[in-house]
Amino acid sequence: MKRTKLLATVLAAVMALSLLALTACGGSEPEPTPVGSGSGSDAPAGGTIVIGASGPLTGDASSYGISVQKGAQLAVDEINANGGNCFGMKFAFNMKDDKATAADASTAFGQLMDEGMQVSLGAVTSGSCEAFGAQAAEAKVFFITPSASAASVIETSNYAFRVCFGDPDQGILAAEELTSKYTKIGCIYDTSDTYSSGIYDAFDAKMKELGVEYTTRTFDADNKKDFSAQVEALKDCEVIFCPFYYTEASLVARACAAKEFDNIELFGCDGFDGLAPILEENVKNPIRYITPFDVDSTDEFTAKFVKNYTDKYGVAPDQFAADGYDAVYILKNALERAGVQDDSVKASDIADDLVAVLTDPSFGYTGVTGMMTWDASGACTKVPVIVVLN
Amino acid sequence: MVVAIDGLSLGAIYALIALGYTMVYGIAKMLNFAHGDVIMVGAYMIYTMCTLTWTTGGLPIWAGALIAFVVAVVVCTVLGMTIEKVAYKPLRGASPLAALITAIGVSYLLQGLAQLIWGADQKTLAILDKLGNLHAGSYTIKWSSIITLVVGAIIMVCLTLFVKKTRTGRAMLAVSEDKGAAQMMGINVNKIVSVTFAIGSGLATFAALLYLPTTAISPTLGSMPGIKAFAAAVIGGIGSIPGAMVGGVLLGVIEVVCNSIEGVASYTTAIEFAVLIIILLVRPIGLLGKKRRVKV
Amino acid sequence: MSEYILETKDLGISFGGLKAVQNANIKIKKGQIYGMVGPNGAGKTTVFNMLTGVYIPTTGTFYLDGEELKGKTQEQINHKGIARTFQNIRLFSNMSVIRNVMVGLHNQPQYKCNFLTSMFRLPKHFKTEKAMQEHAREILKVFGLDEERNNLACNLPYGKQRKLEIARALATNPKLLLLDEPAAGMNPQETADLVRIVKKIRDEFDLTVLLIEHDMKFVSGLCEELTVLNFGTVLAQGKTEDCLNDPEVIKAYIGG
Amino acid sequence: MIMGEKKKFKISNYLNYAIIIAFVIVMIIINSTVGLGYSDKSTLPRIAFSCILAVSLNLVVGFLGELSLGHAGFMCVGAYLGCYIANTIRAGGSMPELLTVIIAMIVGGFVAAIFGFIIGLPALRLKGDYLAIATLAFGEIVRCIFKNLKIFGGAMGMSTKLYNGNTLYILAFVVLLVVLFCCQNLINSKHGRAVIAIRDNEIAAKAMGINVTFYKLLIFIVAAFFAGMAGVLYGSTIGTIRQETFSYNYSIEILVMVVLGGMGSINGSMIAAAVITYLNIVLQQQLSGALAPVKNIVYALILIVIVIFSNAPAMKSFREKFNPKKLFRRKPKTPEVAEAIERKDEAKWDRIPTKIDMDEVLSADTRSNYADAPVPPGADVIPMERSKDEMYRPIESGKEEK
Repeated sequence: MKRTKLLATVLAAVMALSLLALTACGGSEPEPTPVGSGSGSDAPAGGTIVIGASGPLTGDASSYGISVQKGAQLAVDEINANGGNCFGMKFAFNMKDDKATAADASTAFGQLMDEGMQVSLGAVTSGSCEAFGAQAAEAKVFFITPSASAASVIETSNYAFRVCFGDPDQGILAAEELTSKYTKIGCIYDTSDTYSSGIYDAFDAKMKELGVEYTTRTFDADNKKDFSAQVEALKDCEVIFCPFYYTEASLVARACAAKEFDNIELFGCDGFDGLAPILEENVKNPIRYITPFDVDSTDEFTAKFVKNYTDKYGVAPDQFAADGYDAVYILKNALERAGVQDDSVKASDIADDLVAVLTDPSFGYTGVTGMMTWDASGACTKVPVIVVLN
Repeated sequence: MVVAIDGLSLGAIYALIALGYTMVYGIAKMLNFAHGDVIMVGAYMIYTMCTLTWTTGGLPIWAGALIAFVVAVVVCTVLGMTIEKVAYKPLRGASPLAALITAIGVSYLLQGLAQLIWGADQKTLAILDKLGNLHAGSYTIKWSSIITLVVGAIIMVCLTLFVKKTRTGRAMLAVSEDKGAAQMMGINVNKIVSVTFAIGSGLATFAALLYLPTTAISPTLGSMPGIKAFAAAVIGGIGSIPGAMVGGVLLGVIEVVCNSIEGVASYTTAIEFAVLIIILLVRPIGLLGKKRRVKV
Repeated sequence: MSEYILETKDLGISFGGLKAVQNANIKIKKGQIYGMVGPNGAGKTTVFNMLTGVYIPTTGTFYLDGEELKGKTQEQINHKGIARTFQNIRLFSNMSVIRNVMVGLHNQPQYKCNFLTSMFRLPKHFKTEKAMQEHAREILKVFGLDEERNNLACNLPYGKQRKLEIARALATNPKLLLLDEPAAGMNPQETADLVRIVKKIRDEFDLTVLLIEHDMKFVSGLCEELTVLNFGTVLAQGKTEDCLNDPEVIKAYIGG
Repeated sequence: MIMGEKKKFKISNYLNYAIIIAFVIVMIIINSTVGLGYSDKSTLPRIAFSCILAVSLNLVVGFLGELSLGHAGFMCVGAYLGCYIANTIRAGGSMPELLTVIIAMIVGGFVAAIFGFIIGLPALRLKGDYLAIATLAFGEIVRCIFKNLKIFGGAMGMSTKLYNGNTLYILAFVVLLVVLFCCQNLINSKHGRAVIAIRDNEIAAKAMGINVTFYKLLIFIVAAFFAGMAGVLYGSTIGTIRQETFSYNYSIEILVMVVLGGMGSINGSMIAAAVITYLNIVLQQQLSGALAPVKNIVYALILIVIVIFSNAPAMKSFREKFNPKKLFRRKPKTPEVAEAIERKDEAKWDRIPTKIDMDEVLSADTRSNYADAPVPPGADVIPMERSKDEMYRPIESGKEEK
């Protein structure tokens, strides 16, 4: 399985810009890479900041939540091992299980608040994060979600930010990318899933705007058994756009392999991350996907993350882990820049400061998922990489 | 044609699961909601043993798969009997709803344990789909579908013969008809119930094996097919073995056909369940269910 | 108004090809206590089931007070004035004795009360409930069950359960009361008591009674007329003594 | 109630209202002095709507005796429609939020009630597990349809406004009181008697002239109405409504509450609902992070142990030893009364109605079945009625002996 990176050059260029990411700690000290920067030498304050999060740790979607938990915990451990942030403040990471349900995310928010949450990673999945965000808006809590990508998540309040791509962005990007290369385009999406439908809606709108005809097939996660019917219907396409997660993607790939439709390209979004290890050998289709994170990246910072993560947990990180990891560092930098030195500060007192920091055009962060900046909507701007499998 | 084969093979899987439901219902008069989770455990066992024998043991694929399958059958059978002993047997004679609740408890328990043991990330395993395709004229048919169909049919024939021809099978029929009378006739009801759970769980392992080519393994693998199979068992008339087969195949074909029609695919679940309700309204006891009469 | 409270014309039913009852013609005068006897499986209970709408007769029909009731549902037939008890007692066993009778009173026109009235506890609800309780106690007193009124029905001894079933049927204010083996399982003293009660309620409530019974002493002590069924057909009909002395009847009962 | 018992029953009838009101007042006092924690503010409404769901499902399962696995479906309908109306009202004008939510609850309730009527129709023909799967199917169909309806946000679900956290729990408990009032009154009236009569013995109920069709539909409609209201409360508590919340798993969770609380016991349902909801929340709080997978296992074990303890025939003597009613009961005045009370308790413990099995098929069905029943082999030899007698007598007599 050979991997090539198309936009690596772009990424490299962006990396150079990361010098922009300045922190409040001794404003003169630029921070090219965040790890190890906070030596803690000029840290009089100390104390612990509590980062709260909610995500599915059990149930269907638990692999996503557990990855985020592991990634974020790794980041927190690293920071604490280095003596905390530049003010010497350490972090505690508290994550509640919400089984990817809105009700439990809502309760989780209350529990986290009671347990002293000061800043938050929001929730992992979109539906939960919407409920989480609704509560956060009431309580005025700043959060930056690693992976809840639905447009509605960051609309819940001014204090809602995210690390990952928004669903619509990926849909538009995919439409542009596919129409530039192919004429016979197919698409399969999950009508029951927020992520899938969110991307598809934007994709569909963009395709209509571009005036390109394409074929769509749908499925429903409740019977995600067999994609042979969908693949059969799209066998004449050059490419199938697959805006869903890697588990379903592996099943689509299997269906293609089973039908011996080996020349159809499968084009996916960041949900494809994690596909490589579970792909069967008999899948010969070319597969490409948009992702901010490439586990095989040669970039030094990313490689270090992958190594540390693998050492700690025994498995390679996926995009969710990377997003969780980045989110913690973003919080750390933002807190430093906002000059938060009091560990007893309430979430609502620092929320506005953190928003001001994140929306400041001069604030950016380069992590394992690329160079990111934020606007007032809470959406993250970063440059996608397109990874090629097979 | 392809759709028909796919539908029939999915139907065969549902039928196998439904058989487990229906037999347990017939004998123990309870809905074994944990049945779907036995399939999940079966799938995980096959996965673990396959990876173990293929990588660590270095056995050829077919040998490894065979060992894995045998181990999985044994584990599931024992598991099924243990569940019956621990969770259901103490409740015999109590309200059937109480047993329903413990069944749900067992289901949560198995899912929780599976996540602890195997982790939450989904796994895939190719055994049957390694066989590739059959090319018949312009059609490409998966061998796995054909095997599923054949195995499903063989098991159903065997099971029917078992129930009709063997002593144990006839004892099962007697127990399902009237537990008290069967006991008076010297049938060991506890043993029969145990055997029924064992057979149901063994069938679940077959279902797990046949289900693997088209699904990923996760702790919640069993819940949706479990419910669909329950629906299939009811369509066929719960307690009736041929009914479970008919119901399963019907549901499988509906699912695959609906999935292949654009615009309908996203309503597949609704259509399947609507068919169920309509069938029940026309025949309140399922297609092949037995009429029970009340003496007034 | 016809002279007969109940009149069946060629009443018959077959299950599949099996003729369970055929050509039953029974005429019961108002105020009579009428018996139906016959060996096991003769079709007596089946006749009851047809008369109460559990089964729909496949042939013939029947009239209550001149009105044809064939094809009506069980509820409708009850509203028209036929109430029954069951061979194997069917009480509402998780309810207290008095509430069992109050269920019988449910459809009496004077106790009409909309469910919203009950749900929001409007004054009418309390009035109705009180009136129903008093009525129910009156009926229970007739059967000597007033003392037991707060016990659960399932905790009553067998004989009292039988009586309660009659009381409950009586509460629906029937014109014709069908009793299916009311004395089954009772001791001689209870049976004698039952004879007295049946006569009493016939007089007090202006009833006609049709009963099934195997106890010939009970039948001869109570019934004025009889129908004897055997294998679904009427074997003999008429005055009790005549019927019981009919050689065909004796043959059917004793065999040979 | 019955005259002799009037006083006693009245007190216990109003006791639960009193406890709930006292509880809410305590919560209000705590909130205005020390202030309730964030999690309490979201836990309390959750407990309230769980109680509403359990009480309303108990009407169907406990009192009517029909197994329903589609209660979350009614809630789903109520939540979507009610909150949709609420959103429309909010967009349109400046109606007070409280009024908006109340209107939403009534609308949600009514729409759910219509669905209750629709699912009540098969309930007339189906019984036991057949009805259970039909209701389950109904719930899944509802979910599948909402998933595909774009005006309700499709797969992305619908957002609605959160109700003010400081007063939401008061509103929720007031709604619970209203629901409790309605359900308790309905059950303790002639209509409730009719419903219980149908549960205890449908054939006898029919013979007593009870309109079975009407009461079955009524109970389904009322239960659905309250579930729809609970749906709107859910929306106001959580702020986002997504179809996957209302899967059959949720219906089952409500059923667990009803069964553990004791079928046919409204107070039991409420206690079980509160305990289970709280237990889940506590487990979520205590077993966070890497411990989360243990949560399901702990919950499952608690469930199994409780059910076996409270239902297993072998545990009966053990149970009686710890029967709280016995431990705390004042000495009865006369031995006869004591015996009567004893009998009643026993009946309550043991006699969970067992109508939910397939032994009995609706007699409406019997009517048609008998007409076209095939001739059993050898039927011409054995008179039909006798063969039926022999078939059913053991069962019937067995039941009586219990």
